[in-house]
Amino acid sequence: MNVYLVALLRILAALGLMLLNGVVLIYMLRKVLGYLHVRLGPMELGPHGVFQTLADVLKLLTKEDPTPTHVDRALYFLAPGIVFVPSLMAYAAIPFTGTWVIADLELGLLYTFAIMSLLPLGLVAAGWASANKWSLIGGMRSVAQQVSYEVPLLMAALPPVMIAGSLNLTDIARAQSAVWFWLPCLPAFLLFIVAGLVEANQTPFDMSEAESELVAGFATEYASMKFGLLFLSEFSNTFIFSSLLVTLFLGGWQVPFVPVDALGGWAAVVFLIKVYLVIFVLMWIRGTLPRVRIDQLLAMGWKVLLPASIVWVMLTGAAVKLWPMVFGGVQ
Amino acid sequence: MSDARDTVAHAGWLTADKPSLPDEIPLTLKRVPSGVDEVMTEHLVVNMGPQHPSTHGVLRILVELDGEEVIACESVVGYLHRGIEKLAEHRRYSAVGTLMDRGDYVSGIHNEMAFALAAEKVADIGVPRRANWLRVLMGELNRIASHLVWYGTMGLDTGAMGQFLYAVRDREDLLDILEDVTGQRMMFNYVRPGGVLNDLTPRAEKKIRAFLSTFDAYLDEHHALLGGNEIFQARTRGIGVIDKETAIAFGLTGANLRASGVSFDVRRDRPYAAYDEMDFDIPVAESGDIYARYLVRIEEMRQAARICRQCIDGLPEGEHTAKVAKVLRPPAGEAYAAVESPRGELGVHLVSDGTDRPYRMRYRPPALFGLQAAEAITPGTFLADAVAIFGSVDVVLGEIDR
Amino acid sequence: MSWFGSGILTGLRITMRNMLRGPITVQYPHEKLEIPERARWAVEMKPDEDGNHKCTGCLACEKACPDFIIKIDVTTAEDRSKHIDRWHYELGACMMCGLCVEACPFDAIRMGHDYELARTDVAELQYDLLTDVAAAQPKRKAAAERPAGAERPAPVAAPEAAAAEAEVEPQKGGEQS
Amino acid sequence: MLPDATAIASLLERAGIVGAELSSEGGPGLVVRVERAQAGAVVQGLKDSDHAFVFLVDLFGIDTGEHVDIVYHLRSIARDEELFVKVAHEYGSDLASVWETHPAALMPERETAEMFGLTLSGHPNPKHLLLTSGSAPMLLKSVEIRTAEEVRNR
Repeated sequence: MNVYLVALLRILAALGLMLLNGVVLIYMLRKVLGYLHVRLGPMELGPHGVFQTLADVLKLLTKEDPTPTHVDRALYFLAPGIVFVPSLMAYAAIPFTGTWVIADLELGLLYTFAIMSLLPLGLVAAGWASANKWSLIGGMRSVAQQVSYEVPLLMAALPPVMIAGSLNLTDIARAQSAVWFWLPCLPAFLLFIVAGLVEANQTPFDMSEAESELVAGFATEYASMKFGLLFLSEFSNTFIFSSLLVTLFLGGWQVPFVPVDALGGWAAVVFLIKVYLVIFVLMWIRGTLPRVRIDQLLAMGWKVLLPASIVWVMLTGAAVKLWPMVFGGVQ
Repeated sequence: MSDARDTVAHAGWLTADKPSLPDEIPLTLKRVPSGVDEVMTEHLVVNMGPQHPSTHGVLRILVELDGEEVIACESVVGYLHRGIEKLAEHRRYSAVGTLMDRGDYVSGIHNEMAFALAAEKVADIGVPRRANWLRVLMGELNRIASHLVWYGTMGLDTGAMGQFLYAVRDREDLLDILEDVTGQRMMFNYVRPGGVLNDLTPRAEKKIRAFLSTFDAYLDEHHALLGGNEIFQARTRGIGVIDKETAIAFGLTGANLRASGVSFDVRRDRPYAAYDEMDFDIPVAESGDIYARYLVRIEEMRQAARICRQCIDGLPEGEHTAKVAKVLRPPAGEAYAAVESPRGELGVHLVSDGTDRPYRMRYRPPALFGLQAAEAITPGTFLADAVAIFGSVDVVLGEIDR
Repeated sequence: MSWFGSGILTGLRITMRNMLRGPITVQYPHEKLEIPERARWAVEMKPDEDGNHKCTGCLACEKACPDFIIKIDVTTAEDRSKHIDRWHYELGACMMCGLCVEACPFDAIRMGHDYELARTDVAELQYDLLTDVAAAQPKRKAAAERPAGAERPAPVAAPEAAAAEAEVEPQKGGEQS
Repeated sequence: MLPDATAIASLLERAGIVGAELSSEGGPGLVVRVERAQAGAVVQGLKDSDHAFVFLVDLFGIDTGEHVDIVYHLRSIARDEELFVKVAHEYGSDLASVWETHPAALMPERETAEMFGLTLSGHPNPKHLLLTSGSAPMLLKSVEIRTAEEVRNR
């Protein structure tokens, strides 16, 4: 088949996956938060309100899109794209099964992190261009928190890489056929969850939106589909973070006591179930916890998470090197 | 810009009213040196409110920010001003209760009670014992409802969401009870000079007992969910400290004053209705921070439930209202009556000139004094703290603006 | 409560417990709650057994209303019989305090239980409860049936007297009977 | 509760206040009526005295028809006593701020000044509190609001 056609199909697949994911995740968020808060969530449109999100997408698409007077026009229109495109690109390296991956990159993990680190650029652009003080504070906060937490996040992702000996996400998932890495790398697992919550802008650390303080943060001045893109990319980031967590620590598409490739296409279902369970936990956290303060967040990042992750990387490195020496090449 | 007065002038505010600026920097707007002025940074003046997710109604707070730090803040109120004090001068004594309800709309029973007590003092009306007990019962149920709203919005201010819905769920039961007895859910018009409007219904009594049997467990759950949370503690312990002297100087009352270590409660120190017959504790905390105010209010809810239990078990027989003339014409005189509303000492200073309408009714809004104190202690904290501080002193704009 | 993080986990447990308790929502247009007996909504006429209104046009409610939203136009004929031209009520400004119902000496009005009072047209928020009807003759029976303890039963012979009494009642002090 | 009138009288005398009238008949409690010029000194003196009236419960005005009475409602936490200080002000006259003695007076003073048409002196932030600037002093008896008929016919 034509190589360009395949590439195009893959891009379309990623786009479709992202949009579908957004729709499903928004519905899921509403339902999960609803039930957590002893209420029902959307109920009117379709059975149990399943078409509510579609209706909202339609609403966002058809809404009037006013542009505030003093915005920096170029950036204002560009910013949702700057936010949206990286979170779309990040889908590329995620292995849904051993073979189903949009682009099986040798440096998949590095690629994903590199792409995700473009996000704050879009957020600060949105905050700056909106000519709104709340947006500006929100944008600044997002840069501060994402820059400080990228290092702990990477550090926390290193132990699985060291054990698996590869930066390819498929290889890392495959390496967990014996034991899922969350158990041997428990501290790294927890650090990754915390840092990932910050990176994905999730509730105890959703500083840049911080509804009760900053109205809606960087998204305050956005309306209609521009807001939709910001919103969608946020859900997509949550999905990517959860996929990374599953791939790095929770065995990827594998099921315990089943050979790695025995499931075939069903492995993708297993993977998605795992990811959605992680997302459910994130929503559960979101429905429960208060928000930390920005200075506490940054202090925690630099003073606790970074040293802890460095120490753990050193310990893992030592263990990975010492293990074959002691037990004679089990690895 | 150099100081807080410039904040105001910068925003173009003061000039309309007063051409000249005061020379001295106000105590309430004290300036905290930032240390970055040499690099020509500019402070950000933001308007929090009147439409902002966390200003509890239509409060507007003018905040000068240095990065995330609050340099000065000034609250602007009056958006909800309806002139209750003036309107009361044109209403019969029986109709003023409807205005009082709309003052502090979260705890209407207390507002009505304050006015009814003042009117009874002026007109020298005796109240039947059952009416007093009913007032206490309804007042304490209303206090729980009001504190639950405070608890919920305090969580929202710090970013949590779940506990607000749980608090509202419990408040719903209370509003059902109040609706059953009084006829409406918030604008009760229930406590009248001379007694109360209606007696308890059997259905309401059953509901109250059912509520009280489960409330303590739910309250423990509420407390564990928010107060036990480490993040909430990190956000509130040692933040927004109002020390004893400041609290007294700014006229704080109620839970805010008691959280600063002053044990003053109108219910105990100036007993009204049937509070001298009740057995309850007054929680007092020493630290004066947000967490102390939180703990005091949680404990007050527990004590309120305890008082309700005593009321419902020992409700005396008798009339629920004294025989009062349809059109009340108290003799000329003056009276001050105060109740312990959920926000503090809610006083009504009533002047009668012998006609059927009050000559002057002064409504002492406890939340106004809380707002002043919050405004005074906020500079020097972070923006997120400012939200929590203004939430913690429990401002209700209906009461502040009247 | 000893180690860091236990409060967070307790909180997560509590939210999960509440989730398992199930929703408490009432899906309003499809399900409706029962309205308590004493609930106060819009003012409406309270008919007697024969379906006739009981309003005598004494204007006690008009004087009692703190919002001045009740306006009753009454014409008195030669033989002192009364005719109610219109009994005007402004729902949009009513705060449903119930003072008019308490003031009525003939039990002629009540607070309704219909709470779906939204209208699509502002003009519909004020309407006449009665138009162009003869005022009812005051009945002692109805006056005696009024709930005990609310006010003293009104010993009235004529509607004017009731109105006058409501207006000039002197206040003598606490033990007024 | 009700402080001893003679003790308060001697206390005021020691503080150098002359012409203070004390009465507790027909009022909300013990009422001390003083001259306008002495209001600040009286409030300060009461705060510094051994009765320690450190708590300003409320500050408001009453339009008596001839003048505006400004009422300082003071409370002593230590002795559990309450006191009302009344000061007569001419219409449109100057209300001297007591915020340095009682910071609690900051907002009530602004409100009282605008509601009774007084000017505020010595106040750090003498703006309107509740009304928009240019509104009539609402709580003066001479300021009319709509009558019942006007409301009905609006």
